[in-house]
Amino acid sequence: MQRTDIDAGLADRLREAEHKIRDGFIPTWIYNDPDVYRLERERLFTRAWVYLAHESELPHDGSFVVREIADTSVLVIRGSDGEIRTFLNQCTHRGAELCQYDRGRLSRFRCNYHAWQFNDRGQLIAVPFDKEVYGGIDRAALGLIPLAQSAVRQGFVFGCMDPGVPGIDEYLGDFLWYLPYATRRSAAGLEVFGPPQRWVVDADWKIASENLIADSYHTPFAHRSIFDVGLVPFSPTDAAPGGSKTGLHIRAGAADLAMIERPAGTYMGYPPEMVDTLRSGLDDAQVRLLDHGSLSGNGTFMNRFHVFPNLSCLNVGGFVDDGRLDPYMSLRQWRPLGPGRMEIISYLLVEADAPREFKERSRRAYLVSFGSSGMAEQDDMENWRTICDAGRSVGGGRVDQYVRMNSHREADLVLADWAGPGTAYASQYFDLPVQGFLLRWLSYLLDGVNADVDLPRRVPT
Amino acid sequence: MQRTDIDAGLADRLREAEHKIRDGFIPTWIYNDPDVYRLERERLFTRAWVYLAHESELPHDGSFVVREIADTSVLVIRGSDGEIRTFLNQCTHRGAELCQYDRGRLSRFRCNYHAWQFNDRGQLIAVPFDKEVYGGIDRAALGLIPLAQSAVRQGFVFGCMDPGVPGIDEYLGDFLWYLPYATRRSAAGLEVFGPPQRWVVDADWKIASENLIADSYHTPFAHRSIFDVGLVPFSPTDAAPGGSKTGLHIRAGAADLAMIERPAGTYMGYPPEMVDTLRSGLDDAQVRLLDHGSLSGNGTFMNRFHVFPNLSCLNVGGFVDDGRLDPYMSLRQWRPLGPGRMEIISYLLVEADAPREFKERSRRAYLVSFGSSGMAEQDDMENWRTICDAGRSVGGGRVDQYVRMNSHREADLVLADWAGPGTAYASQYFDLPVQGFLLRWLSYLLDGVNADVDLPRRVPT
Amino acid sequence: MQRTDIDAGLADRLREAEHKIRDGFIPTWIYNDPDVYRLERERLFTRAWVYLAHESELPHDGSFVVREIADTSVLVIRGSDGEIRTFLNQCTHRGAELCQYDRGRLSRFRCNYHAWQFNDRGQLIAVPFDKEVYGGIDRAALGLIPLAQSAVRQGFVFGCMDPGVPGIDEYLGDFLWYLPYATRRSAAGLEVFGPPQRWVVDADWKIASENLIADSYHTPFAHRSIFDVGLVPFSPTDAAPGGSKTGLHIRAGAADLAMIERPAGTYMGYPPEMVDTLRSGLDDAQVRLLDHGSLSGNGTFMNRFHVFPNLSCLNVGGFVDDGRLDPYMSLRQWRPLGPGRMEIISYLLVEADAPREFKERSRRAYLVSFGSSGMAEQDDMENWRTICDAGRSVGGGRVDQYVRMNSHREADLVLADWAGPGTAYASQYFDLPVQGFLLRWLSYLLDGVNADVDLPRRVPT
Amino acid sequence: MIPALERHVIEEWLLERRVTRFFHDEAELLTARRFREWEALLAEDLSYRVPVRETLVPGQGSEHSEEMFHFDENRRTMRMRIDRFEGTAAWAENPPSRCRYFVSNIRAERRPDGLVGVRSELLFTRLRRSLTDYEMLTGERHDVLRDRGESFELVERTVLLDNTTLPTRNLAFFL
Amino acid sequence: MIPALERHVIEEWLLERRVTRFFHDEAELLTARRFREWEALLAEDLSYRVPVRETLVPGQGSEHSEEMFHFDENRRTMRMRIDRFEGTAAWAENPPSRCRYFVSNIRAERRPDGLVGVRSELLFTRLRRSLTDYEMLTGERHDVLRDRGESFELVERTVLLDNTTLPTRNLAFFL
Amino acid sequence: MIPALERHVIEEWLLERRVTRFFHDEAELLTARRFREWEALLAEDLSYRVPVRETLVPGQGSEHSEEMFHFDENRRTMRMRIDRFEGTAAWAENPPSRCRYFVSNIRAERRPDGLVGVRSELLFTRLRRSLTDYEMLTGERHDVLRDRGESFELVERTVLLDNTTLPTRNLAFFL
Ligand code: FES
Ligand code: FES
Ligand code: FES
Ligand SMILES: [Fe+3]
Ligand SMILES: [Fe+3]
Ligand SMILES: [Fe+3]
Repeated sequence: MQRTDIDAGLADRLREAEHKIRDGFIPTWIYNDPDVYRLERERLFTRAWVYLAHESELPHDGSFVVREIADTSVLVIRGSDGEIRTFLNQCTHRGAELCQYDRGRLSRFRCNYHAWQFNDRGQLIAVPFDKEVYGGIDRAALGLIPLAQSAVRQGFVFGCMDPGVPGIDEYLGDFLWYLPYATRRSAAGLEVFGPPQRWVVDADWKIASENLIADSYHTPFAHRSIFDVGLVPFSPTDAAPGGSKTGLHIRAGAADLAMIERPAGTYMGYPPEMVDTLRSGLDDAQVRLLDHGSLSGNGTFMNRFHVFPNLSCLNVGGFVDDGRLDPYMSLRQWRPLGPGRMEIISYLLVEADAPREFKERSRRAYLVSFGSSGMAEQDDMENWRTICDAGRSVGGGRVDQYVRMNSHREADLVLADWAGPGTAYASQYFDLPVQGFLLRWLSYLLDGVNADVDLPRRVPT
Repeated sequence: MQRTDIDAGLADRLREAEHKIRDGFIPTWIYNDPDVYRLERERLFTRAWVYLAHESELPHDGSFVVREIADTSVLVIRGSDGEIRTFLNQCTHRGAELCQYDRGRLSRFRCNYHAWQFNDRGQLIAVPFDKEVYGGIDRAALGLIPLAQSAVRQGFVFGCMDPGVPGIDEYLGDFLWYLPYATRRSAAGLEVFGPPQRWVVDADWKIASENLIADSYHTPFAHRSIFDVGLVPFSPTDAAPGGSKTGLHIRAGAADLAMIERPAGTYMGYPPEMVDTLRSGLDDAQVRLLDHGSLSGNGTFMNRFHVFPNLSCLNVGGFVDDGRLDPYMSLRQWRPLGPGRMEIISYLLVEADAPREFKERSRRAYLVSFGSSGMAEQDDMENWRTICDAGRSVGGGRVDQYVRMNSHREADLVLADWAGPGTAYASQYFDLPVQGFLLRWLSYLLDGVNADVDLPRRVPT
Repeated sequence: MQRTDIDAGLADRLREAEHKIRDGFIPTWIYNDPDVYRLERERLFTRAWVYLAHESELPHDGSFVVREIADTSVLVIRGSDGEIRTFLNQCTHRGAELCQYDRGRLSRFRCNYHAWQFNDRGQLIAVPFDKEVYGGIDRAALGLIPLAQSAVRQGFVFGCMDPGVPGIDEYLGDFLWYLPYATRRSAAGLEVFGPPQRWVVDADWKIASENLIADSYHTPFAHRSIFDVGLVPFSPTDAAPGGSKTGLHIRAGAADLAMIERPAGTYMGYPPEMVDTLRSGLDDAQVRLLDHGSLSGNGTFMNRFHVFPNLSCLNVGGFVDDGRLDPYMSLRQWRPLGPGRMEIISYLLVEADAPREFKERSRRAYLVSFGSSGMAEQDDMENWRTICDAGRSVGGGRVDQYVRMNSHREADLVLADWAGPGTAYASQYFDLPVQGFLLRWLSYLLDGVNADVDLPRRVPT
Repeated sequence: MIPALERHVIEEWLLERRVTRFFHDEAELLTARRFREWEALLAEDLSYRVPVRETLVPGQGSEHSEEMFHFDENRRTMRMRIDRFEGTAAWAENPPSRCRYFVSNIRAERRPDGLVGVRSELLFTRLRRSLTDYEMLTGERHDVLRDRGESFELVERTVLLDNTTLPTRNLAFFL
Repeated sequence: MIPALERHVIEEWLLERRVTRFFHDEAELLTARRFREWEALLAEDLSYRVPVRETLVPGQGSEHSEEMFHFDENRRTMRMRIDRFEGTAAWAENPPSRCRYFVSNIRAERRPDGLVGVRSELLFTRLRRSLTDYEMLTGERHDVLRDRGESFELVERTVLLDNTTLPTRNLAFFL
Repeated sequence: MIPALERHVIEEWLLERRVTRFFHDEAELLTARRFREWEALLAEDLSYRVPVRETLVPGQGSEHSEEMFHFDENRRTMRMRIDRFEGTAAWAENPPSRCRYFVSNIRAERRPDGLVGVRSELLFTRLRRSLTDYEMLTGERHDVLRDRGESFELVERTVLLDNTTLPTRNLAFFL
């Protein structure tokens, strides 16, 4: 896809930002800048693979959801042939919006303006007065416009507007090896439980992503209130450096992921059957990691992951009722709406064949903790918002943030003999993943597609 | 007037758009783009002739209305000498707004800031402490600033901010020959009935203009509901290609107009006296067209016209009460407010000397059909809005709309022996006028003033 | 501080504006233009000295207020050592806002995100897990970021973000000689009475500043209603050219100030003791001016002043109750929020050791006259707003305002034998100070810092 | 013990209470787009008007036009509009907007002709699809009701808006 | 048959009903800019206050200032303000804004001193000219009324706003 | 003289009056963030729900989800939330927002099971700090109250919002 120009002044500002980020500083203006947003729209979200939907949302022929890649409306639909396709949600005649609903099931879509009709495979099937006014239109050329690429992996539907970038497997890369920890606890796989919550915040999608990528540091402080009220299954000590919750960080393909230690015989409240099902679907190396992968040799639990650019997943549990730990898994997308502004789309994922009661308990634990009303999420919103607010100001935008956590012993953190793919680190308390995220982000803005992102070199603080 | 610069990237985008439009495609981004809006403000609305008011709104000395050309406030006023003048609505001292009202009658305007006073001819007539602080100011130089040009034609008041462009007669050109069909049904001419309705829509003024210029195609589909409830005086067949409602399209001067066939002895519900009055005011060629101009040799009725850039008129009727067809005529201006945003200003025009009852019936038929609450207008708003919404998005903006309707037999449609001025076409189902409109629009944005707009060359689809 | 670029087209527009302003015309677009606002943020408010607070607002150790320089949040705080400091209100870790309150008293500030803590002197005093994750952070380097410069003069706290510009004394210059007329009526100096009123107006900060700098002309007309209701202590004749209220204008350092004539034995309703206190704190030249400085040899009263860029002060009185004249002094800051938009922050200043009843009477007189609900202020808002509204429009922005009041006898107005510093003029009815203000403003936008601003040369009208 | 309440106090109160209930029920029908049920509340001799508002010179007439309206409906045109909404081709409201009617400051009084005059304040909000910006209208309703014993019917409604240019993309609803 | 209503229930209800009516009538006067009639509702010993609000550290005092106000009026300054509005030179409101007062959650109670304390919620909207963006204020009114039998007079009004910085270009109206 | 009022008219009226008062008092507690006192109004068997809304194809089910909610609380989770607000680490609301509840169109009726069903309209506004843009939500409350004689307790609340995507940065308040 064509790209708009970038003027010299802006390129200089971004290059300067790159140097700073490599050195352990982030200029605050990048979180709220109209030029940055423009480039993100035009160079990043048009060329990266972006999460669109989960296949469980599309159970039947004609099942569809309408989702957005940045500001572009996309129709995701299962055709009568059972295949899931993705299209621009726009009539090919004069460009009117084709589908006005968030979700539903339709076998044909009739444009409200001149009544052209398209079927659930995107084919143009009716053009009024075709013979009389078009002399027989070229219907094949005027079907709905598919995204350049789309793919389903372990239930997740991704799309990409650029035909020239590598495919989804190359994009996700080593992360595909880890994803089963989230998706294979049930034979039927995961399902989205109900519609996503959605809300709008004056904060940038990058700051939210960074938080989910590698901000173990904020948990015991920003979220102290949920420890106080007895919601979380950790002690502040667990969440401190060296604690069981902060053991492993892995960089794998387009993703970062965090593993926590789990005491033998526990699995964040998931029932033993699920762990058995999971184990039976893994290969030997994956099982080893599951059962003995922690630094101390205990088992592990994949607590969260983030897929570049804007998809995060959180898998944890809460004590809501009667002393039982109820696990929940929330997928969330940080959709940019403008400079320093995003829509959060937060899904609950549950094991599809779990009993209804399990799902409802999971829902309650999730709602109390995360999502629009979640007690932890509430506090994050305010922190992210004020950072982005400062980023817009002439003085605050020039402030360099400090991201040199553990950069003085970065090399020591790498686990040399890590059995899985990607690179594993012996702590979640370090800023390197945030730097890596931003360098990858810059590689899109400064032109290269998925260019090799060198890890930053640092000097000790 | 001076023009701001246009950078190379933008010029390239517009040139590319021009090529596409000539070829039968419209890139959707032109309907919602900040750069386009900027150029429209600075290069188009400053140099085109723009409709401002109807002289019936200014019955007396000192009668005034305040209207806008794009975002510029204009005072239209009848002076004590009976002449209608147009001024920037701005005090020449420190630039405060002079008149805060939409409409009224005042013989002098006193600025609220320092009490300079101007009369109804725009002359500066009082400056407090003039001698003491200005030593006798040059009042002649500091009268209200008139628009560079203004003119009244058949009751319509137009203004133009550019002194260097050709006058109104050259601008409207051949259209002046057709305008009497709308204005001469009554000896007293037309009058505006009551104030205009005004409302704001997130849609571009161009898409609305195109709809009124040449979108017969949408009528039977987008507006099916008003056929269903028995409001319109056509059958779907009349509105189909080749139907009586879709006979003739004429391009004449700065305007496009559509003629429909009328059965002998009918005139869209207007009483026979009005047709007689009309006929008596026309020359022979005009009468021939009125009585036998349709493709089948029947009479014609001018159903709508559009004057570049943003004035549309619709003349039709509705069955509202007791089986009688009540005609109405609505003038509407699509005023740009920003990228993808406009104010619609919709007037009802009636024959000035018609009985009150005729006017009130006309009003009811109009209100039910068009205007802010009109059943047809409601649907257009949504279609236009979604097109412009897509135009703003990074994916949707790149979609090329398809405007090749009947371009495969464009030459055949031209009526070679048309008796009137301009060019007549044997159908209203074709996209050529939309292409012509956009090429004229581009000629302003790309610099030339009223440059000869070549009709697009096409290849068959 | 670094400055963003300014393109050639914009520089040309500003240079053209400069020529016009020197010649006695102001192009209206400067009051509502996105490029101008951008330069004001980046080149002016980062380099000028800007008012922040009054020391009476910071009575104790740890007393703080949060204020803004343009859009940058600044924490003004009295440290435990008694010193007043100014800092960016932003955590040095990831840039979250540090203090969320307008005012209060705190000895330490704990960031909500990761709990770094700073004391009331801006020092970083706590970093959780410092040893574990930073290996002992460089706390000295990561304290709160102070403004490059800040200073307190006669109770007023100013700050400046640019380390390279001259200090406050050079900036305020000759104005410091006049400031005591406002600040020394009481041994204890001035105090701010209660919090400021704040409100948001769609008007530019420059037009408001110009009004307070030198618009005696609008008083009898825009504010006629407050004469009508008997509020003001002047007659329209006093306010006319040559009247006692309009005697002297002085340009001194970064300020303009206006002196009015006071009949012997009166001082705008301030009690005689205060005048005595004032007199005892002045040097001989200052006393002479106080007692005999008016053109007629009567005493003077400093009625208003404006400090570049956006601080105005108004000192006057009103008849509110029982025929007594109650004086009040209002300091107001015009804080830019965006093109053609500002926040007004209006303070009441009173003599700190005056009796409570004096302060409350002063408050009532102030509230009825100025501030958010003030009867005079109400009218100014509308005038300023409409000027800025016109400035944004394509036609209205091109209108040149007329600022040649008394430019035909400018030389005559200068008081050659003026005893005080700065330049004194024998009238307040002239536009030269407005021209001077705008030329100084342009000198920042066009690069020079506090460049010598030549007074404009004019030709007679 | 009950203090002496005068008859007219009780009657006024009862009337106002019934009218208030009528308005709240009406608002529910409009919000729920139960237009056929709403139609049943309209009198045969209905006059339903929303005049266009202009900003005029004080003293030069009412800002609410007596010539031009946003709505000027009788029973028959109301039926047409409702037929349209109940039909399958009212694209403008598919999917429907979410309209909400905050009716307050209700004051009713029985007129000499037996009809009931009501004045109330209306705050109207509308949201469409996933938009976060409300379309909002404010104004006052001047209504005339006919007392049908069990309920009322709406004989006359004039809505005087504060808005000159409407911030609503269309008026595909009733006020 | 009428259930046994206690005297105080009836009295409370009657009071609240009268107060509600008073507030609705008052809102009408303010909306219609009938300031002289509104002035007639003000007691001679009126105190009318709208304190400035700040965002303060919890526990460090009330956010509503007791030192500075947007309005701090007595009967005499109110008259000055109304004189101005009724005069010919109040340019700020020429043409007048359209102000609307949505008064809800009204709760009245007779105080031991015979005066009536009322607490209500206020949603205030204002539109000017052809603007489409509302100026909006929200807050609560704490009023004290003196019962004059036929009607009330306003002795004390304190409006506690939610707004710290006001989104209104001026306060050329009353709350 | 008192006209004959039927018993059920009086009872309905008394009920509605008490319910209205309850709602206004409740709104005051929420606005003032007196959460502990508010908690005392909640029944042990409380169900408090705010379903997620979607834009769906007409005829394909309710837009208000029965699967996913913004709130789906019982008495115990409510207590957790209130504990948090009353604790010292609820940064999201420090300083607190200014929330305001305009409850209108209140209609109550006693159900056969003795509980009281109430339907009302809610306009919710929220301002934070020095912002001038309101966060606003609209919708309807469907409540079930248990009559405790002196007062009520809230057994069930379902808030049906007009909003699909929420314009509020978080839901650090109750509706
Ligand atoms: S825009 Fe869809 S059919 Fe014309
Ligand atoms: S701006 Fe009009 S008289 Fe000064
Ligand atoms: S941002 Fe302040 S402690 Fe991290
Ligand atoms: Fe968090
Ligand atoms: Fe149409
Ligand atoms: Fe003034």
